[in-house]
Amino acid sequence: MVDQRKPGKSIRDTYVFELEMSERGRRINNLAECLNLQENRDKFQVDSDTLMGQFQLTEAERKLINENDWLNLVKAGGNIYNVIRIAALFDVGLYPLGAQQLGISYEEFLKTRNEKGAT
Amino acid sequence: MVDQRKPGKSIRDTYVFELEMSERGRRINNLAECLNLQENRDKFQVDSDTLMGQFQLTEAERKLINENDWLNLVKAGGNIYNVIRIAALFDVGLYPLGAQQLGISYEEFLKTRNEKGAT
Amino acid sequence: MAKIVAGIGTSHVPSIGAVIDNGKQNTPEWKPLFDAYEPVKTWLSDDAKVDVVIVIYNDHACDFSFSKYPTFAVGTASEYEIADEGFGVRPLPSIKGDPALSAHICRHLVYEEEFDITICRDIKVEHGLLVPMDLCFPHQGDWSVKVIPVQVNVLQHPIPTALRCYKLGKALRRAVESYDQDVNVAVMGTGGMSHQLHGERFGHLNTEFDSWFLDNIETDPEAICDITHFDLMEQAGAEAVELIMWLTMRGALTPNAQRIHRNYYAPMTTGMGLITMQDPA
Amino acid sequence: MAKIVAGIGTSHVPSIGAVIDNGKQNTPEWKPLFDAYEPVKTWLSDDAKVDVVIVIYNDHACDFSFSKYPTFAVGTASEYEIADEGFGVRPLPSIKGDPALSAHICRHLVYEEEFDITICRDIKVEHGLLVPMDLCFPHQGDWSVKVIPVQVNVLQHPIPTALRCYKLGKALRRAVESYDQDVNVAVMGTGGMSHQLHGERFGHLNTEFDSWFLDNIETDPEAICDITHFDLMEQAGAEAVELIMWLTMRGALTPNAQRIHRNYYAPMTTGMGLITMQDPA
Ligand SMILES: [Fe+3]
Ligand SMILES: [Fe+3]
Repeated sequence: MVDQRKPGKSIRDTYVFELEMSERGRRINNLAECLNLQENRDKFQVDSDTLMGQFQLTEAERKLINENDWLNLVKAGGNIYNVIRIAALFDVGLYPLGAQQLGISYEEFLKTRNEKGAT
Repeated sequence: MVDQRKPGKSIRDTYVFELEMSERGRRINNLAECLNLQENRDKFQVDSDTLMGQFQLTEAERKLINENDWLNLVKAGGNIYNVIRIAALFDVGLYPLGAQQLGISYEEFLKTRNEKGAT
Repeated sequence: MAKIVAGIGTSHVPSIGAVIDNGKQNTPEWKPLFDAYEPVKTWLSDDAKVDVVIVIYNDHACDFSFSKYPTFAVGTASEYEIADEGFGVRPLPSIKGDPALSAHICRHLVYEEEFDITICRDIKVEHGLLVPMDLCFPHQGDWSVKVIPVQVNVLQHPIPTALRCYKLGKALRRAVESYDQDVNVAVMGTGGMSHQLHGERFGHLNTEFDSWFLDNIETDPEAICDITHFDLMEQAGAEAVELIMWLTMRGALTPNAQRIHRNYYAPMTTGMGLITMQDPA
Repeated sequence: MAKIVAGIGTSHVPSIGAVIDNGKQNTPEWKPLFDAYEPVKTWLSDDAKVDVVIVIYNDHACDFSFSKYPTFAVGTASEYEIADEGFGVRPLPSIKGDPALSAHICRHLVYEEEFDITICRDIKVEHGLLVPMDLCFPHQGDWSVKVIPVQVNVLQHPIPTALRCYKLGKALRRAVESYDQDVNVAVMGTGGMSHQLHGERFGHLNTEFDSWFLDNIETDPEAICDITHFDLMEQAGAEAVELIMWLTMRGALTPNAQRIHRNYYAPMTTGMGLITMQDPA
C-alpha cells in the first residue's frame, strides 16, 4: 500500500480539506448545506444574521461572509463547494471568486485562460 | 468467503429486514424516525393523520398503525426498532408488543419467561 | 505508544438503561446482572487503566437513517450528544470523544487497511453504546474515559460478514499500535446475545448457543467467523446477528488472549452475556 | 447474463449543465467539447446498446453531508431526484434506477468483496452525475438508460486510495457478471481532470499531466494506482483528485480493453477529458 501521507510536506497555496479542516469549518459548512433549499436562500437574503445564528457562526466567520473574504473562508474550514454556494448568494460566480483568491481582477484572470468565452 | 445467502431458504416466522423490505417500509420507517423528536411525538398525539400524511403513508399503513397491528406493520417493512417506537405512542411496551405478535396475552407471555419481574 | 489493554464483550439491552435510571439495580431480578459488572469496573479502571474505549455498537434506527445506511461508521467528534430514541433523553453526561485518535484511526483504516468507513463528524449516541458504558465505566458528573464510536450495520441486510467484523478488529489493533501517544485503549463489542424481537418468533432464546458463543469467542473466534448470518439468526434469533460485533473486539486482541470475567443471565427475551479478555503480559 | 459493454471516463464540469440549459452548445467556445460527444452517444446506444450505467461520481457537498460522510455509497432507488445544488433545480427528468441490479451489487460487494459501502435508499443527484449523463445519453422526456449511482468521497481526506478505487471496479465487474439478467452495463468514471478551485493556486491547469493520465488510463492503469493523493494534487490541482474515480471504470474493464474515443479541451479552469473503452469482442 502506497503511503498517502507526506508528513511535514504541503502543497503551495493549497488547503487540503482534512478531517481537522472539516471540524473547524463545521458551522460554515452546515450553513452552506442548508442553502440547497430555496427557502433558506430566501431567509439569508432577508436576514442573514438570523440564519447564521441558527448555525452558531462565530463573529469572525460572519465577518468573512459579510465581507466576501472567500480565501479566508476556505482557510477557516469552508469546503470550496460550500464557499461557492455562499458566494452565489452575493452574485459572485466561480471565476470572480477565483480571481479574488488569486488577488487579481476578474479581467486579469480571464487573460490567463485559453478560451475566456467559455465561462 | 462463506456464502451468506441461502436462496429459497427462510427462517420460520421471521421477516429479515432485507433491502427490499426497507424499500417497502420506507414511509413507515420515515415516520418512525421523526418520532425521535418530542415535537413530532406531540404532533402525532394531537393529529396523527396529518403527520402520517407528511410521510405519505398509504391508507393500509395508517390502518395498521391505528389498529396497533404490530405484526403486520413488521411484514409491511417497518423495522422492528421503528415499530417499537410507534407502539410507544400508544403506550404499548416491548413485551406486550411481543405477546401480540405471538398471538397470546401479556400474562401468558410472561409465564414463558425465566424471571418475569425483569421487565 | 498506544496499546490495547482490554477487550469486553457485552450485551446492550435497552431495559438496563431504564433500570439504572429508576435505581432498580438491587431488585432480585436485576442484581445478578449488575453484580457481575462490579469487578469489571474495578479491573478496567485500576488494572487495565483504560483511557479510551473503542465501542463497536449499532444504532437502532435512531441517529442513522435507512436513507443512507453505512456498513461501518467511525465517529471523530470531541463530544457525542445523548440521543432521544423516541422516549425522551436519558439523564447522562454527553460522551467525550478523542478527535486526534479518531482521525488517526480513520486515516489508518482508509489508507492502510482498505476499510471503506463512513466518517462521522456528528453522532448522537443511544442505548447500543450507552448501556455498555453505563455497565462498565463510572460517570459522576462526567465519564471517566473517552470514546471512539464505531457503528456497524446489523439491521439492514446485506450486513458485513462475521469475518469482515473480525478483520476490522485486527485493523483497529494495528491502528491503535501505530498511534504515537501513550493511551490505554479498550475495545468493546456489544449487542446480542440470543434474541428475536419481531414476528411470531418473538422471545426466541437459545442459551445453549449463547454458551457455545461465549466459549468460542474466547478460545476459537475463527469458528464463529465461519457462521453465516442465516445460521446465526436461525439458531439465536434474528436480532442476535448483533453478535458479529463481538468479533471485532476479539480481532483486536491476540489469538492467545486470556479471559478475565464471564457472566450470563437470561431473565426475559435476551441472553445477556459478558466476557472480558486481556492479552498475556 | 449481464455484461460490461462500455467504459467511459469523462469530466463533469458544472458549467456544462448551464451551457446546455441555455442552448449554447454551438458557440465557438463550447462546440469543440460537445462535438466530441456526438459519436460517443451513437456508439453507446447503437453499438454498445447500453441498458444501465453505473456512474462513479462525487457529490459536491450537496446531498451528502460532512456530518456522516461515506467512502463509497451505492444507490438502490427506482428513481433519483434532481438535486438543488444551491442555484435552483435544473430542468431534467429524474434519473431512473434499477433496484434489482442495485441490490445485487450491494449484496455482492458486502458479502463477497469486503467493500464496506453505504447503502442509499435515497440520493438526490447533482452535477457530478448529471453532466456526464447529459453528455453521453439522450433524454427526450425521459432518460434512455437506467443508472446505478456510486458516490465516492474525494472531498474530505482521508479519501480512498487510487488502488482501492481500481479494485472497486474489478469488484463491480464480478458483481455485474454474476447477475442473472440480460443487461448491458456501462461503467462511467467521472470528474477531473486537472483543476484547483480553492486557495491562491486557483486555476492551476496541467495539460501535460492530463495527457499522461489519458495515455495511462488506457494502457497502464496500474501506474496511476501507484500515485499518492499528494502527488496527484500537487501535479494536477487539489480538486483533480477526483480522477481516482476513472480508475473504477478502468478496473471494470479487462487489462487489454481498447480505446474507442478520446478528447481533451481545457478552455478555462478545468481540463475536460473524455475516453471511451471496450473489451475485445
Ligand atoms: Fe441491539
Ligand atoms: Fe467535481
